[in-house]
Amino acid sequence: MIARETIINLVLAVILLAVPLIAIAVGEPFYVTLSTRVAILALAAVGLNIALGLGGLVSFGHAAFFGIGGYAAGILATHAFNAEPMLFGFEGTTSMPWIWLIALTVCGLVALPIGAISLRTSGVYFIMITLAFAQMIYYFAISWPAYGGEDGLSLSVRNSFPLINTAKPLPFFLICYALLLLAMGLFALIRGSRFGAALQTARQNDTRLAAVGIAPFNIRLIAFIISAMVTGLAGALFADLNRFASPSMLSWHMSGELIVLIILGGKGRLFGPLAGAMLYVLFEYTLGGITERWQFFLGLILLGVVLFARGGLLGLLAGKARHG
Amino acid sequence: MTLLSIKGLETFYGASQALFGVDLDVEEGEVVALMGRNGMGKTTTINSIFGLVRARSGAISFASKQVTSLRPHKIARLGLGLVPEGRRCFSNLTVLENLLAAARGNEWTVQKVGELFPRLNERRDQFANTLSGGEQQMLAIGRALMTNPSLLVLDEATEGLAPVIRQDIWAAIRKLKAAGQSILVVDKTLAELLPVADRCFVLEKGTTVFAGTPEQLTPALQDRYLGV
Amino acid sequence: EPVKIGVITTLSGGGAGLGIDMRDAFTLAMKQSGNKDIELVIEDDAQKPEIAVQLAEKMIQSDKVDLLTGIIWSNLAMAVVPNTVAQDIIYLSPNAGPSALAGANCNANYFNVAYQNDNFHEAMGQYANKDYKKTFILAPNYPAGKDALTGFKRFYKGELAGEVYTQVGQTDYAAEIAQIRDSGADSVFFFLPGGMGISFMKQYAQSGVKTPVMGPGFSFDQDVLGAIGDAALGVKNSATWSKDLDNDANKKFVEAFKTEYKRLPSIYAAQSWDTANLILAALSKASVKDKDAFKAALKAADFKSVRGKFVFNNNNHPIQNVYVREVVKEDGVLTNKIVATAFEDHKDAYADKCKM
Amino acid sequence: MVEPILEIRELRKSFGALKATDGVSLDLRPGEIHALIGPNGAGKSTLIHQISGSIRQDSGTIRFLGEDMAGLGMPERARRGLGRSFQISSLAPEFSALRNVMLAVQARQGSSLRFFRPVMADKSLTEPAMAMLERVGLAKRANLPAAELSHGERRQLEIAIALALGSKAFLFDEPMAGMGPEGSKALTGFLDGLRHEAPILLVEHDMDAVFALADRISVLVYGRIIASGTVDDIRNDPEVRRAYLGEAA
Amino acid sequence: MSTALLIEQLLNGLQLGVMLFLMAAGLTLIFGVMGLINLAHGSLYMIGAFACAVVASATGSFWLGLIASLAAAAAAGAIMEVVVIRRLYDRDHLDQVLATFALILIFSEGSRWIFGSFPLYLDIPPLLQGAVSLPGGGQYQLYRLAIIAVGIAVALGLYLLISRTRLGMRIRAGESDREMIAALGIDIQTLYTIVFALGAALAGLAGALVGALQSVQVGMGEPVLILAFVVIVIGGIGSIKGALIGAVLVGLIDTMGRFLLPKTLALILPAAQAGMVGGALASMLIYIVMALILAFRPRGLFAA
Ligand SMILES: Nc1ncnc2c1ncn2[C@@H]1O[C@H](COP(=O)(O)OP(=O)(O)OP(=O)(O)O)[C@@H](O)[C@H]1O
Ligand SMILES: Nc1ncnc2c1ncn2[C@@H]1O[C@H](COP(=O)(O)OP(=O)(O)OP(=O)(O)O)[C@@H](O)[C@H]1O
Ligand SMILES: CC(C)C[C@H](N)C(=O)O
Ligand SMILES: [Mg+2]
Ligand SMILES: [Mg+2]
Repeated sequence: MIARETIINLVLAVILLAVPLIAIAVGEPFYVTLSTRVAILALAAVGLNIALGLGGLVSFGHAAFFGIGGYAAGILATHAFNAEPMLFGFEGTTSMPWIWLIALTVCGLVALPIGAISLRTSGVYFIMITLAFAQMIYYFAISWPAYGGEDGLSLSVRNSFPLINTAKPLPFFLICYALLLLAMGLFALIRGSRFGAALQTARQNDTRLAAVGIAPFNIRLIAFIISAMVTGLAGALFADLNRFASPSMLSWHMSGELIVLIILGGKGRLFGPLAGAMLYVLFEYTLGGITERWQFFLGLILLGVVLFARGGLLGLLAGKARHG
Repeated sequence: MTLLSIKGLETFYGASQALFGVDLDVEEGEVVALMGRNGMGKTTTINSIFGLVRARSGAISFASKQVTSLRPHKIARLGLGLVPEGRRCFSNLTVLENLLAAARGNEWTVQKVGELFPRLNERRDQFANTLSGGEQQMLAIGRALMTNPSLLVLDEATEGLAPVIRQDIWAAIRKLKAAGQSILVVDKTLAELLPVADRCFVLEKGTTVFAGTPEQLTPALQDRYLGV
Repeated sequence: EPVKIGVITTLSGGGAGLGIDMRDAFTLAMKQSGNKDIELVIEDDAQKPEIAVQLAEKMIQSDKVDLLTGIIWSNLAMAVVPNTVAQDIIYLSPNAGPSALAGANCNANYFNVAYQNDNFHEAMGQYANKDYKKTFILAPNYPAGKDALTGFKRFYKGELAGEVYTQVGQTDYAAEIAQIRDSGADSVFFFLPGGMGISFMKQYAQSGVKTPVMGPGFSFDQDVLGAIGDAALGVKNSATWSKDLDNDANKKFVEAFKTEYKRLPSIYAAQSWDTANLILAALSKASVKDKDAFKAALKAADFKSVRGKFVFNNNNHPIQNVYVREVVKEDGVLTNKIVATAFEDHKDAYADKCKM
Repeated sequence: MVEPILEIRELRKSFGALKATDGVSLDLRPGEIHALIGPNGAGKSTLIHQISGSIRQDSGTIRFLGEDMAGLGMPERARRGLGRSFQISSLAPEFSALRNVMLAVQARQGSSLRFFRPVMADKSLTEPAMAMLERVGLAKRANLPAAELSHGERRQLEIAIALALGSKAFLFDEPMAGMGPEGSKALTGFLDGLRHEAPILLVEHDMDAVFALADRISVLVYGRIIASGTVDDIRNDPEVRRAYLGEAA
Repeated sequence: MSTALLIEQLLNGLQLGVMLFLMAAGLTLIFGVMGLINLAHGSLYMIGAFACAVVASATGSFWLGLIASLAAAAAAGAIMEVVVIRRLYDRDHLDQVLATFALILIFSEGSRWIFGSFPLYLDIPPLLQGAVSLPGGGQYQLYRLAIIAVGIAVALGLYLLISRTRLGMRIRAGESDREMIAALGIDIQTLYTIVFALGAALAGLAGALVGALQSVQVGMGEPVLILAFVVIVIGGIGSIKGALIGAVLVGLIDTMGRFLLPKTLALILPAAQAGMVGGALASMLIYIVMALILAFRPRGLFAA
């Protein structure tokens, strides 16, 4: 018998694919854009979910990586566009695969020291120190004039991908969708693996982990870095979606929103981020169309979810998570 | 007079049933032992009395008041004092503060607890999380006494204590008993438990399978129910 | 088929007051025109660039709007405008005028009906030359803030007693006020939009520092004067519009706004009213579907501006007068009245770089 | 005489004014059970914590298998073969009993930096783990989350985990605590056999078990070892009787 | 640079710190004692400011406004606790983050609904207007001195309440084991409602006091919320003493950074650039300090 959760997951994946296809068919391309937004936010949240859902590392600073990914795309493209060399005479690039690679690398490199310092703390202190790092980067971006400061950085055209016309909404959506599936696959593998077992033990009881001879710090640091990289990749895509990168990608609201997506969907679950992103964007879009007071009602709905749907949307639909 | 009476108690943890019909009663001034192998439902029974887990069905009355629907603090205020399994001292409070936080009524005072457990006096201003296991156990008993309970409930109160201290605690229990204190006690060491108990109840798989005096709990029965 | 106009503005969050004035004036102008062939799509950007971008995409792709307008903040404009005009959609700015869009990156599809960001500050710099020799200047550390101080310095000839960049969203200015006190300045020029300006003025008034302050009209407009209170009385500030500007269009506008909304209009309302009327005037001359004709009609700016004379420069930014106003109390309500004209037919400093 | 596996010299640790261990020296030889008894608060757990590396000593040395443990953290010491159980059970509550033990098997096998192979399909993990659960008598409860086990069962699980680590010496902090008479009896038999796999430093207040098992007993009082010797030596030591045993024995 | 300026800036730092403390005290109480992350604490601050502004403008008395702010924030806090927060104590921090994030949206949009989008007017009461002379020739705003005094009084009162009274002990006991304290017969639920209302009232007081110095508007609580979190984390969560010292530290560092960094940089850079770079560094400064402190003392300066 297939578990109920598996069926629901499948349905979610199919819906996200079907909406843009239908939208194109009926000539409503905006829904493709909206679906792309869902896919990218879900990807960012999948990244966070590795640290938060599996490792219990509530990072309130993942916007930093989201934003760094975004700026990587923006800065590289700007340099390529203006043909101004940057470091080591590198001319920038508008090729997505290169941008992704660089975004992943930079996020990993930034996550290493941030993680190494932050992981000395735990609990609420961890939440706050990750926030502090993100705020540092945020204020830096706001006040550093070279790449637009508070105004942000516009990309004149969307970056390119070999053989695919990314300027069209649908192909770009498909790229994002594929990356999302890939990331979720990575999440599933990690969760079931030895590393995942150690990581999840670190969340539940790190003394136990240390007592069997596995250093919790190393496990967490690696998880934090992987998590940051995935979120950074999403940031690069987000900049491409909006053709715009700005400090608001780095703000604490963004970090909060990523956390909200995860809880809304169901923490630690494979499809939690996707379910959360679909629901959130749907709320935001439909409520925004109905009333100017949409934030009020969004608040009420979120509150309802926490109070009455423990385990988020998937918890509601598929029951309690199993840990084997 | 019957202080505590439990009839047909059934309790669940989520979907899984832990108690399948527990019957038990404690008369005033009596020491009652609750026994059973690991995982048979002793702690669950006690938690149900205190409302810490909710009884699904059955009746629990204390001092002739139905308690199954009361909130935990209301139940405790009827005169129940708990020494929980695992001690559960307030780790961020000092020994003295642990006692003061619980204080209610006026028979037991910090001073009297100090006389019962001199060791606690020595460690008065130390935070509870840095106490040794035995010290914590003493503190948990002292804390329950500070509420001046008419029924003191001890769940594994001698676990992890040095023999001398166990002797002290049993002596304390005997002293309390002599002073007319009603006590419900769960403990693994039959050799120490049976002599103080007036009556015993044995649980197996969440039901009461034996009720009677210590004498009636013959070695054969002990072997059958408790594996001794 | 009706003309569809997309209005993206800030209706929620801390900066909502500005957007609400913008929207209210815009819808009122449309209503008063009696033109039934116009459909408005109004949405809230919550002062977040990402949301603004998303709304622009939605309006273009889904609602298929013919024109876009409404954005208050420069950083949101920077996120939306380049992409919009690249898709050959006309954008009319009712407020923000970042320098990046006025010079080399000017665009035939982009019309700024309000001002170029530097203008108010330039005017204040010019005016300050009259009385002051040593001014202390401050602004938030973000591009519009830098534009502001650059604009001031462009025309100010005196010495600077200090130049301070504060944090965006800062609420406490005690440290800066102490520096002002210590600097020996004979005047203070500040640009602090929204709540920042309110906080600064209230704290300044209580600090015991008596050095006169001046600033661009943003911090002394109808939306914030009530909150600052009497601390604002007598402050000189620059603007391209004031409620007492003596022309028919303005009288009509102020009356209409007061009657409809029971409050006095702000600069944002005035600029937005002009934007609406510019669109209406162009519509009466050309169809939006004929882009080139319509752009030409816009550029002609053949409408009755509440600011009096109004002409577009080569870069589609206005050539207009900039006035100096003073905060006064009328019938117990704080408001502004014009005391001088700092510039006549002022052009912005970037127009030369625009190849249009 | 055989070389001791674990050698402790002059270990000291103070908490403020309190000397929790005050110059403790003892050793553990192959094949033996060395019981450490003493009043509550004597410093037994503190000693275990110091040996296992979760508390750093103020001074003194700990040598294990001939190597100085100074500077090694808890994970490193566990990897070198020091297995321990906790006085208060310390488990991964959401994981099943089996997965709790599998983690130890995984740790014993080495690298946890494997990201792809699913553990539940990995017989090299599940089988040894199941075997350990059988040994402690928890096989029937293998798939229950640790949080849902009763107190006594959690104690058994602690032992299973320590076993699965394949440790070269065991530090058990009150393994009998909370076990019923039956459980204690079973565990006593079990430890008796275990000593041949690896020696055990046993902290325990259950004197029946201690007297039945111990090859040697050390008595810790106020952070100092006041007596050390065979079961009979200790039983008859008047000082020990006064400080610890009381009438028991 | 004159000594008068230096003294004034030190006072400014102290005053900013004390103001942060008022906000942080309630937060650390709720956070440390109940283990609850309350992002909506900033909303309570806003409610206090709005209540004060509305009542002060209706009655013409700032003092009535101040009382109203305490009452309104306490009431809002109590309602919030009973309706929402109570269900979240035994949840993990994540659920609390989401729920209180939702509360921010509700409170913010709700107040906009009621009060509109334009900032309200609230001014310093006549009694406290103006400046006093400092030794050394400087001047200092009287009202800010008053805030310093109020903050120190609150700090003292809270410290005594929490560490010396039985109420305080019970509250702290609840922090370590709610179930157990209930099993001892203490109505922890009501106790928590009271504590929450107290924390809320302090936030409301801070909002009202600070509102007179700033713009009273929707969203005013958010920036100060983040700073308050920084403060309690630096100080050590749950510690009133830590909150006070953390707050003063943050206040001083922030003020002095804003003041001295541009000046220092001006020695090597042109003025305008020094201003920008210095300003940028200054805004990052407290976060840098926080990261440093936590890197060396992972549980803050005065971990409970
Ligand atoms: N929190 C819980 N969730 C689910 N099941 C539980 C929980 N606590 C106990 N149980 C189950 O309820 C049953 C009774 O447990 P209880 O703790 O009452 O036993 P006990 O008699 O006190 O055992 P012990 O002597 O080991 O303390 C056991 O099967 C146990 O697995
Ligand atoms: N972190 C600490 N800070 C202060 N005192 C401590 C700390 N940890 C332990 N102690 C004290 O050190 C002494 C030794 O404690 P320890 O836990 O080692 O005792 P023990 O011998 O294991 O006792 P038990 O048999 O009761 O478990 C006790 O008095 C205890 O209160
Ligand atoms: C309201 C105005 C002060 C807005 C300003 N032009 C800005 O870009 O942010
Ligand atoms: Mg039990
Ligand atoms: Mg111990």
